[in-house]
Amino acid sequence: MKNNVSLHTMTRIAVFIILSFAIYLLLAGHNNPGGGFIGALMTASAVVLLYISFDLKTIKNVLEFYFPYFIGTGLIIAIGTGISSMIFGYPFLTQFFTHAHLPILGDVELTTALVFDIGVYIVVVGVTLLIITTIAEDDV
Amino acid sequence: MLLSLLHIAIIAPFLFALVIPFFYKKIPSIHTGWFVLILPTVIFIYLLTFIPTISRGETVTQLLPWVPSLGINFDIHLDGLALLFSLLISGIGVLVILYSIYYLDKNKESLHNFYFYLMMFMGAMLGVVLSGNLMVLYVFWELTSLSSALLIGYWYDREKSRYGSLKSMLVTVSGGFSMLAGFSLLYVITGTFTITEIIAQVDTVAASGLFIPTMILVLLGAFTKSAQFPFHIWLPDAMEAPTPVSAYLHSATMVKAGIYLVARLSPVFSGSSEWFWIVSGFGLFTLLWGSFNAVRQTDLKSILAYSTISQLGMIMSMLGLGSAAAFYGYEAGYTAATVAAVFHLINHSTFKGSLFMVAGIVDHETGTRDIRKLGGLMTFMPITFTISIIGAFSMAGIYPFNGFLSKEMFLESMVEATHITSLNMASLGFIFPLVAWIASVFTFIYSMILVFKTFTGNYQPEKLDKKPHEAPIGMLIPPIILVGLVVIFGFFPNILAHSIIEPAVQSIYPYGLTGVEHFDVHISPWHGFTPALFMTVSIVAVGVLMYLTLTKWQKIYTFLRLHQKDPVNYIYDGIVKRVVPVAKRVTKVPETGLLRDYLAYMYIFLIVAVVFTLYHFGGFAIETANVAEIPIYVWVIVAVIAAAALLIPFLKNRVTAIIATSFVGFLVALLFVMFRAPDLALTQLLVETVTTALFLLCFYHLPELRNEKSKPTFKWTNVIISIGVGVLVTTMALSSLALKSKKGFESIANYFLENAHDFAGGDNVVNVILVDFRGMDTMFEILVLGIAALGIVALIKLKLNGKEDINEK
Amino acid sequence: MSNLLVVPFLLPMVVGAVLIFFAKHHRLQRIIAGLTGIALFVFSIYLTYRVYQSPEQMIHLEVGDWRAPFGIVLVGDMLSILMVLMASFVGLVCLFYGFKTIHIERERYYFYSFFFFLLTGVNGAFLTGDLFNLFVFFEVTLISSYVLISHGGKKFQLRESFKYVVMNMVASAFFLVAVAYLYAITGTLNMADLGDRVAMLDQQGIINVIAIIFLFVFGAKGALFPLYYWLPKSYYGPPAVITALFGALLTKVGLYSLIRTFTLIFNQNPAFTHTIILVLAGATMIFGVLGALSKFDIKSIIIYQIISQVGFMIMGLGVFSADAIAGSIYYITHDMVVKVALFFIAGIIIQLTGTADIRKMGGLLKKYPLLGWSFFIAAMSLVGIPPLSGFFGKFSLIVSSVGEGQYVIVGVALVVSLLNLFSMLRIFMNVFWGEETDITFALSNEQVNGLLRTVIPLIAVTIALGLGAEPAFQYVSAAADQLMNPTHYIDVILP
Amino acid sequence: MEILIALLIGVLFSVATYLLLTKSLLRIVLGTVLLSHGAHLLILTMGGLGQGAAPLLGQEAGSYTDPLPQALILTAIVISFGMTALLLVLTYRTYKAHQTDDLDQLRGRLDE
Repeated sequence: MKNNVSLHTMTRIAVFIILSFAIYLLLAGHNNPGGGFIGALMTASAVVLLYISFDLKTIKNVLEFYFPYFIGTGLIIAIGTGISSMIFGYPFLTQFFTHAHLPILGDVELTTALVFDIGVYIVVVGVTLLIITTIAEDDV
Repeated sequence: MLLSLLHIAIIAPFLFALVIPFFYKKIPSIHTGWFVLILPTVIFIYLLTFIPTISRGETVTQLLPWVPSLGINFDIHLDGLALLFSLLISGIGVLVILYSIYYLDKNKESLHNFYFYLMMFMGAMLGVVLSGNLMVLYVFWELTSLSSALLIGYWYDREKSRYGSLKSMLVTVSGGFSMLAGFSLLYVITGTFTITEIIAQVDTVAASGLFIPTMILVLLGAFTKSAQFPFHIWLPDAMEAPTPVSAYLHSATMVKAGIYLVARLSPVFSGSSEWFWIVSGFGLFTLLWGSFNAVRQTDLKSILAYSTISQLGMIMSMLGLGSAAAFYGYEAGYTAATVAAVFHLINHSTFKGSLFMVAGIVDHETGTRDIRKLGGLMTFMPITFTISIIGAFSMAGIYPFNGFLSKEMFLESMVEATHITSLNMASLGFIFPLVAWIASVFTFIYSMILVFKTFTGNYQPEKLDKKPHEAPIGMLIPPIILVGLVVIFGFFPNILAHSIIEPAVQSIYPYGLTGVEHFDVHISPWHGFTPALFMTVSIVAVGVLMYLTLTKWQKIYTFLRLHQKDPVNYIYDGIVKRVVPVAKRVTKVPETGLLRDYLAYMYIFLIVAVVFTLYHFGGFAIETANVAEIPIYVWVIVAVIAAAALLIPFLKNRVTAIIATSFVGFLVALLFVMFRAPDLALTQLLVETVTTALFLLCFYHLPELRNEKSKPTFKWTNVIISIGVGVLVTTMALSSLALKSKKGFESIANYFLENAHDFAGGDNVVNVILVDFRGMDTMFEILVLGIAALGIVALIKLKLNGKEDINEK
Repeated sequence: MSNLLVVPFLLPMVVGAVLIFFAKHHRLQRIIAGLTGIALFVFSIYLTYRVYQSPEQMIHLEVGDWRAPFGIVLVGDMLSILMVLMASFVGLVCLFYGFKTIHIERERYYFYSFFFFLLTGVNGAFLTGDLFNLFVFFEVTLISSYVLISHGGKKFQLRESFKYVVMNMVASAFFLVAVAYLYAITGTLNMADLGDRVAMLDQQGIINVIAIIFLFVFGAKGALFPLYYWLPKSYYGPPAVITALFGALLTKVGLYSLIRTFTLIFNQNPAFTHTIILVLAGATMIFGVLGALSKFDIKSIIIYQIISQVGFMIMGLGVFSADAIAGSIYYITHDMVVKVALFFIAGIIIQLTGTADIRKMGGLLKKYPLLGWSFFIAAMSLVGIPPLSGFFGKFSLIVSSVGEGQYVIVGVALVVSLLNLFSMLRIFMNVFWGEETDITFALSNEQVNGLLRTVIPLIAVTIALGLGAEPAFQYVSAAADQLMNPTHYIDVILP
Repeated sequence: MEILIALLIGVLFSVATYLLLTKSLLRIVLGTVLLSHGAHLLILTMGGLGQGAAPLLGQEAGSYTDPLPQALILTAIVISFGMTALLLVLTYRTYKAHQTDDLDQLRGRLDE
């Protein structure tokens, strides 16, 4: 499949679309269906698509990610939002939100819950990709 | 509360035990025993100072809370009985340690172990007799069992030592456990573990419906410890311990702990005929059994072991008989039995202690204890011979030694027993003097065997490992002191009467007297021509006759099949031997190693328990009132899911099976859509996709599914369990829903709907719950995922070999 | 409000996550892990002190600032905080034993992360006051245990881990089922609220069935008869330190949950539900000890002793009086210490001799007296010989059972204790006594002493818990009183 | 509606149990998957089905379905995803190590 140009082109477009959708799902999750977990699975499926259409090694060279670190990072971000509220004297995991008027974007809701959800997102992306690549790599 | 000196006297041996290894290692040139000797000497002298106080009829009480929440307090109650025992423990302790210094070679033996155990034992034993609290008594009681077992197993590379150690531990600890139950019952009845307070509530105890079980449980503890039939079997095997230990624990002190307990708790229980009969009955039978079996033994220490059993039975029977005083008043002759018991207890410690030491000397100097190999040692070991003749004659009850006096008193009280009119004694009373007489004859015989088979007759040098000669003086001093006491007590028994025996008897009969009264104990060798005297004379006559004709009638043991081992041993060995095979069989049946079986047990338990509960309480209900109109497409989806699911077990192709399962998953996602759960539907869809991919990745190389070759019963059991589980889940679901609509608690979910927007800033309530209201769930849910992923990495990449725990670092 | 309550599970979680980054630096991992273990233990002592001194003897935290019963609430009452303290202690000791025994390859594959994640789950399960959150922490605990039990991937391990995982997944599914039923009926998940609402129901039939399902779920995790069959073999697989950790903590989480739910929520029909528990307690004791007697493998014997002791631990719950539950709590505390000590010693023996078969050993006492006596003390404590901690546990259970008239279980407990004694003496007499065999010892004296350094503190604790039983009993009695007065708990959480 | 779904849940549990009781590794794993489907559906059903709109407040509907069971299920789904993935790999490794997928041959002996 290495030289299948049309497949590769298609894949690139598809991956782009899927990734955009995934980011949308992540950000919109607080008010509409979606959220960190769903967004992450979408993202992961985009990457898996890459793996399938190109081959594992090529992609690994391009995306030099070490997925276990994703898990650690995501967990720490998620915990971090919980701990940050403790620093200000609130109970663990108290979430805050505020509405801000930003140029261009207009009224934007900023929530600490989103940061938490990003933590979730990173973990789940890491987990999914780690699982799939580990299993796939194991020479049978 | 400060520790009193008496507390320190109990604790000191334990603390001292801890430094013994230090002496052993750092000062190897001096026998460790010399250091050890100091402590019991000090304790003995200290205890002697209490004699004036105690003989005035006073008691010493020292309180020290330990675990008051459980009613366990380290209270010390020193009265006549406790003083008598503690003097025996420390006094004989001194002699035994002195003896052991010569008995155990400092270069060959693990002395640190030996003295460690011995000190632990001494502290524990002092604790038993000085404790005023039943539970503390129990604590020390178990410690004596433990240290005894360790001492028996001192030479642990010998098979027989281990056997004896295990046996003593199992027998005495099982008695201890039942005693624990008995004490717990006493606690429940009286609300206290303090012995004096329990005695004060004797009426409450007697009125309790639990009186008999309590008594029996407590007595089991006493009987196992004091080697009463049929629990005596551990004692002969305990002779595997070094001889100083046998002299100390297994004749003079520890085995008397049971006697002590019976005496101590007599005030609580002795008002019942059951107590009278059980204590004296077991005592008498043990007396008979022990003396009868002692005669057939060929090992010096075995003879002494059975002799000890028999003598313990004798003391026990006297205590039982003495309890009749609770019925008949204290001034009558019944208390004589108790006086005799206490007196004999002292005497037994002196003569039996010396005899054990003699046995040790003989063993030490000749290399054997087998009387078939011994004989004619008199000329080589004249001092030892003298010691043994005094000890044995005292044991046989021959004038003028102390054994004669107490034996005489024993016989007298046995005769007196026939005069009791109640307690069924009118018809059965004759048993007491009869058994006493027979047993005394056998006692006489084995006492003679002990001396004369060893020291007279033919000297058989070819059967001995080394040439015998007299023991070193250090080894002789302790038995000489003991037989010295035998003689002194024989001639001047009344030096003990007021100082020791009287207060001890008073402790056994705390109600017998008003504050100023005293038991008037006078022990005299001459009572006139009483039945007891005639009995003694006839015992000696018949005894001599039977000793001389020993070979003629000894075959009776073979005939009775007593020649190999004590028949009770068959029971013990049978049980111990069978425990492991039975355990194996019981364990093997359910533990098939097959996952299906283990799951089946779980499910069957679940189904049975649930069905039973439902049956017991009722509660099944079904709510059909608000059955909503079910749209046709829901019907279709449900039908397809059910059909797909039911198909899966029949599929042979693995990929088809996986796809069918995913199909169910996707349809469940569709159901989520129907039930207005968009987040769920989305998640389920994505998860199902990834899972399917993983399934195919992992199972691509697995073999095809097979038709399982199982018996029909296996399959049908599975089917029944499966249906049962399904029915259970559905039934409970319907019942819960019915109860829900009936009770109508408001769900906490409404709070989320009301507050999500205003206080959490989100409109997707499900997401708000996930990241805010119940953010903790989510945080740890992703942790689960993280662990799973890392675990998969570890599973696939980390492949160690070999067995666990071995060759790892 | 007290954010202190999150530390016992958050600290190990953070450290576990951080250690992912240092997976290949085993030295650094050990340093971080060791320091964390110490910090966690010290903090737990402080926390226990705080709870004990607090006016309610209970502190709680409404996570996310959402009031109960709507948000998740963490509750540190006397029982849960004691469990946290013990878990931290056991965890600390296991860590140091692990440093010396765990294969370097295991360390490179996130051993310490999994270790701390397991502690996260365990401590979280002890502290949460929310039933569904308890499920989540259960799963954290379980998945860590799945990974640890198969960690290393040896053939035997894989085979038995599979069974372990499947059995536990079934139990977990039923956990969800039971939560679903309870939610349907009561509309709440907060345990205090559940206790409150269940008490208001007049129809107890369905609640009792749900109680039975919870008994099934927690009983499966806590290794009750007949739900324990996954345990003996699967615990045999991993190295001694993991088995020790599991033996001390995993079953305890199940038992803790049983005690919690059956005092707080399912306390309406004790005559029925708690009698069933009592029957299971007796059966668990018996079958556990028979299993121990059937084996000649030292590790197996001690594994079966886990099961046998579980029976004692829930005996108090079955008897259901304040004293009896105090006995159970004390027993659980004692068992954690002794079980770990026994597994460590077994691990040392196996490493030392290269075999686990007690018939092949002998005379070890001569060369390794400290090892032998450590084992002896731990074994006697397990059996219940005074004045060690095990005695006071058994004693208080027996006295309270007698007080409640439960004579049968007392009889069973005493007979089983005797069999326990037999099984432990069998080890001692075969391994440490007897004639010396021609086994070559694979460890140097320094190594043995190094390993023993982790055992000695445990032995010291079992002695101290025995001699100093009074403060311990004051504590557990207060904890049991708290459990027997669920209204107090409910009032604190739902003012 | 609830009754129908409750029956479906019963079927799912039955089939799952049956699969778990077989001796094939793959069937058992499939059984655990069906078991979790059943449990998730049960939670949803226990919250009540069919009344109101999806719990998205932006829709401003009159009533919403119970959001809490949905959140619980989401958590449960994610957890069971992790569990299933781990179990799959464990199964795969067990098969590779033992070269059999038959639990009859994975019993092990009593005296190990």
